[in-house]
Amino acid sequence: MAAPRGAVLDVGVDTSTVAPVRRQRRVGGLFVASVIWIALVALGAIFADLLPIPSPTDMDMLGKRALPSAEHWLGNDVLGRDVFSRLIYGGRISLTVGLLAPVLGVTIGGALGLLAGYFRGRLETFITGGVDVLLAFPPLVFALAVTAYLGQSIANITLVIGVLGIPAFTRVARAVTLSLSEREFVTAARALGATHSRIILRELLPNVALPLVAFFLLGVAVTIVVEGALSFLGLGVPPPAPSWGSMIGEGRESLDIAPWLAFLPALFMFLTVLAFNVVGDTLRALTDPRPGAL
Amino acid sequence: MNPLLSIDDLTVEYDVGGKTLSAVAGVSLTVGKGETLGLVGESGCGKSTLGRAVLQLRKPTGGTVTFDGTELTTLGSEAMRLMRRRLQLIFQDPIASLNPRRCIGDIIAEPLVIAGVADKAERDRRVREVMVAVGLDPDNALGRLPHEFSGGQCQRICIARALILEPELVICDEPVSALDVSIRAQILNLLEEMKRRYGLTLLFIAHDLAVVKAVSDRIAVMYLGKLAEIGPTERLFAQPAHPYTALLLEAIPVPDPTVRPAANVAVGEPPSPLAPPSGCRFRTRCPRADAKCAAEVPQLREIGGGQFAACHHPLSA
Amino acid sequence: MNDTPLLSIEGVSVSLPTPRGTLRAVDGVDLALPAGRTLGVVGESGCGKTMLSRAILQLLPKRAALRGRVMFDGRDLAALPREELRRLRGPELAVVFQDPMTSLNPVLTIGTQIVETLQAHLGLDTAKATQRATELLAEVGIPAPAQRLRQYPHQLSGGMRQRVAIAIALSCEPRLLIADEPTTALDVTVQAQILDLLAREQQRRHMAMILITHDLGVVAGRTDEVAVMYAGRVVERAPTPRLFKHMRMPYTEALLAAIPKLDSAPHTPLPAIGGRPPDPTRPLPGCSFAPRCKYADAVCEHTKPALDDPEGAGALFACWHPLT
Amino acid sequence: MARFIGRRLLYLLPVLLAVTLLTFLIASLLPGDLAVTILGDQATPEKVAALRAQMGLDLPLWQRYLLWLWDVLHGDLGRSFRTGETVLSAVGDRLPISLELMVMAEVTALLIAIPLAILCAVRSGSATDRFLTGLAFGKLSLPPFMVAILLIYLFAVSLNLLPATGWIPFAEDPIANIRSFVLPALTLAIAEWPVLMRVLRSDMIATLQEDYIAMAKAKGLRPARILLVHALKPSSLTLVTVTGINIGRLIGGALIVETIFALPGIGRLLVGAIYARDFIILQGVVLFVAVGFVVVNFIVDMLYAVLDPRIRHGRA
Repeated sequence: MAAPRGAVLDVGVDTSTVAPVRRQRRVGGLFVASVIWIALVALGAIFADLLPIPSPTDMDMLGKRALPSAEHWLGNDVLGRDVFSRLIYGGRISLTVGLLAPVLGVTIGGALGLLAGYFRGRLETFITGGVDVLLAFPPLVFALAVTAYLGQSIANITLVIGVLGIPAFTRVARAVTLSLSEREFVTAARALGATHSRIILRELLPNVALPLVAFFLLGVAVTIVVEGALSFLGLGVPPPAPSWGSMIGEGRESLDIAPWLAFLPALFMFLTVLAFNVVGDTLRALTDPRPGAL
Repeated sequence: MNPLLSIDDLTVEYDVGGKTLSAVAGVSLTVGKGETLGLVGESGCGKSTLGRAVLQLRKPTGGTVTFDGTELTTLGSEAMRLMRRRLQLIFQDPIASLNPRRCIGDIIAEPLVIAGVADKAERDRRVREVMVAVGLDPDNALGRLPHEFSGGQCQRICIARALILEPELVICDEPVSALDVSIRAQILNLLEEMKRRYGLTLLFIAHDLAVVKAVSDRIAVMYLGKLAEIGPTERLFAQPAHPYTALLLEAIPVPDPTVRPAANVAVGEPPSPLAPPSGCRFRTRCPRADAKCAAEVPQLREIGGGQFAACHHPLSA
Repeated sequence: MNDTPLLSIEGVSVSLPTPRGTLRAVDGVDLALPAGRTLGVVGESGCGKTMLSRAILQLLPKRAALRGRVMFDGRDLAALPREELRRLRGPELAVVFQDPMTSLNPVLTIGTQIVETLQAHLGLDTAKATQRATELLAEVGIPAPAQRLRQYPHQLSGGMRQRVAIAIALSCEPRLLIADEPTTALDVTVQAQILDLLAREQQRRHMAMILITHDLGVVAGRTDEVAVMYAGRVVERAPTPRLFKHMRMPYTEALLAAIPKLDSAPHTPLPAIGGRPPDPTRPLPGCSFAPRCKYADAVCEHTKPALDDPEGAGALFACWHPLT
Repeated sequence: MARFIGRRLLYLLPVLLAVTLLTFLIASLLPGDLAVTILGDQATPEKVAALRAQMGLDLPLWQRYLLWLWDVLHGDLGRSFRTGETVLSAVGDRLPISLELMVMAEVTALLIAIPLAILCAVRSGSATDRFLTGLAFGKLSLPPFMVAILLIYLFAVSLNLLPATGWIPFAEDPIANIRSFVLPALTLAIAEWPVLMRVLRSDMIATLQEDYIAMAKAKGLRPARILLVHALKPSSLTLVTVTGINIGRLIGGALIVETIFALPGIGRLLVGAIYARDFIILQGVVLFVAVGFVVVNFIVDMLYAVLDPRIRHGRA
């Protein structure tokens, strides 16, 4: 080969950056509507006691299945209790259980998954084994059985559904950690002499956290449904506390004469679950671990 | 030359579905202070595993790794952690070796934080210094995330991170394989420049003989976990002693149409490392193989001029 | 052989919508390939060579927009009805992809994957097709072909897999074979074998072949003509010996110079090309190589040079300041 | 393949053992004295103590577990202290009903999901795809008990086409038997298809972008063959797994649906046992369902290996 006459000699500097890729955040109207709905339900649940609505447990024996009026905005139920008020207070139970149970799942499950995925070996076998055992119980069967023994209360239901959520969060956290651990930045951190805790907290956690948060929101939706199913069967929150599930269950009895008594709480529950699903799914799509994101 | 790193009879084994895979099967070599040793071989020959075993990122199953008089395989985990600032690693995939959620300034400063440099201003100063050295503009790049950079730039960032503690030995594991030809030359030149500037010793792992030749003082050729040949670069290229080295050299496509590609240079493919051939591991593909090659494992012996080959029937010059 | 080329690509452009704007992957490419000849297409990643091959095969992603004509044996492939195109694929046009691990279906046996091709086009019964498949595997140098038919791709080595992919491509005796980086995923010793096999079969069957690669070394000894691509355009095209002997485009020269040479001494600084290819979503008004070219001036920055053959010697280049 | 089955079996045993332990622990550790429950609050302490001794409740926990496990391994899951019926015969009577319901539901769900998923994947991004994925997504937020209410309202209350509750044995009146299953099975199928469709659709879209699909097109294969042989088979791997995992959801759904539609299946047995605080039946049913679920998932794993030769040959 002749001398590289025309070639440009090494400039050795490469300072420009690619124009930053701002991924379009396609958060459409549905996302905004979902956030607004969740906010409304949450505000109602928090300030239910301050709202100018009748008590959810006061029975108006003369106004059974009353139609909407100025006093009872959405009418009364079979026992003459104010439906609107019960819906607001029902949101309190759905959100309490719906938010607290996945918190239990995400902290314990997330931590277990992270540790299993990072340390591998015996610890991983042990954790995944435990998860498999817990997964061997169909969730609703497990929840029913345990609440039957423990006794029905919000705390127990939250605890049971929370424990049931652990395997799912463990799996997600472990899967994400495993795929991250294969990427070289984790090896790089080890080669730099970073301690295990530093690698877990600084390198892995920020990458695992976002998918987990997205999954958490989907977990909220699932929890609300499970709580609803338990209450629907009359095995959830004990009466007379209003829960959407038990309202649907009670409404079922008069489906032929007053179908709205079942459909109104069903609609509330559907919208809330849908809203959490929409928000969670949007977040999941945004945080999809696309390496490099180019 | 005074060896900075010496590897003696190093063995690394994995467990693959109940079988034992010897990724590195008894390799001995030394790297002198200030030297660049090129380590070449095809995929699966164990060259990357060797690099990681030197850094104790994968625990060797046998043999020793001595760095500047300290035996690393028996070092406690805390002592090894402290030793790591003197030994650095650069990876093949520069984008994957940067945490996608941390900014460049943080990533390059990380070794300083781990090493306990508490003074933020001091860290900033050194980060800027090393960034300029590798050809990055600190003002532009510090606060950005890795995905905003190209592969070549990410490799510069990785080099900056590896150099900020001014290590003595840097292991480069296929540092240019993922890069395009035009970018590859920039990075190779940069590594040469950094070696001069920081007085580095390099273990340069690659599959491309031409790339290795451009930067190495000596070259070691690996085949199926064993060292086939090691010697000074010029000598090894001029007169390869091991038939495998000769095969590798012949197989490289030359960008010159007047050179007819040698027809049928290579036969077959490397056998599975799970079931390596007896005796010389290359014998199943070697034109010179005979009964002795199947029976006896050839030992590394000097051919002359610092060139060693593990072959019963070395090619003569 | 008559004068009309087997394949002629006329003004082909491919654009893809991306979050950052329209990406012009291929930008007005003209190429012609007579029957039985080999063309090398060389370029770095992102230069559009793979998109060009997909455009020829009509295998572009759904969102991609193709402009221009891809004339194969007098028919425009882009305008052909689906069923007619399907009949052409296999007996007329065939392809070998980069990574045989991903281009062979992991859940189907090798036998199924060859036999189905034979049956789709040649109407052979199962026994005859199996017989033919065994012969094909033997032809591409696979030992014990009858047993291999029952195996799955993951049970074969990388080189063997690529041989299977080549056997599939050759099964219906195509007139044009497109090999898209056929050896990039393979080791260097296996690469030589696969390139030899492709060259041998190309000559034996008198196929036309397009060999796409990023490695100038791969095309040097094995093609009749070479086209060099940069930023979606062909920037230089010439008969292979002439291109390597007398290249006109500074990019081609710089690319060749940047390859580490076996015959230069260790620690020789490489003549690297500074900077990097332009962002394909932000096309430059002038020559795409201008920002990295030492000969570039104001003209290069403002006006795109056309791919021309000013000397009429069959050596085309797109440059305002060609090397002499 | 034999090795693969062997390895999975080796894993199955400890899981099954852990399942029995957990079932036992739930029933034993949780508050409430079984003897008191059986005898009622008014029982004298002596009578309670006697029953405890008779039931072995005064033994240490591990002994009780081993005794119980021994019985279980011999097919004795205990008997209801209310009706005297053994758990095994109670389960045996109700199992066919639950199985019929779940099979009908799952088959219907797959019949809806698979064609829709293929359609969406082939036309990904089109209006059809967006509508169907949107529908499936919305449906995910509608749990079975709401679907049941809607269906009852529509088909039983408003249109009066199908029975809302009740069950007639197949032997008595086959048509009435099927009719009594239509709404419950439909409820479950409606709950299941979106999950299955979403999984298959996204896998199928990913598969359609694989090189081997481009290769299949380049080979000039017919579109139907590409879709059904080259794309569907590798895409159905996750679908099979999800179908297996979802049997847990399906069992939960069946439990609710059986209660709503008054089908005398396993789910209703379980819920009835809870209402009646019949803890022996409860424990037996939970164990039975959990073990059944583990075994079904084991079979699904095997099916996975049949579909994916890479797993079969032990290289994941």
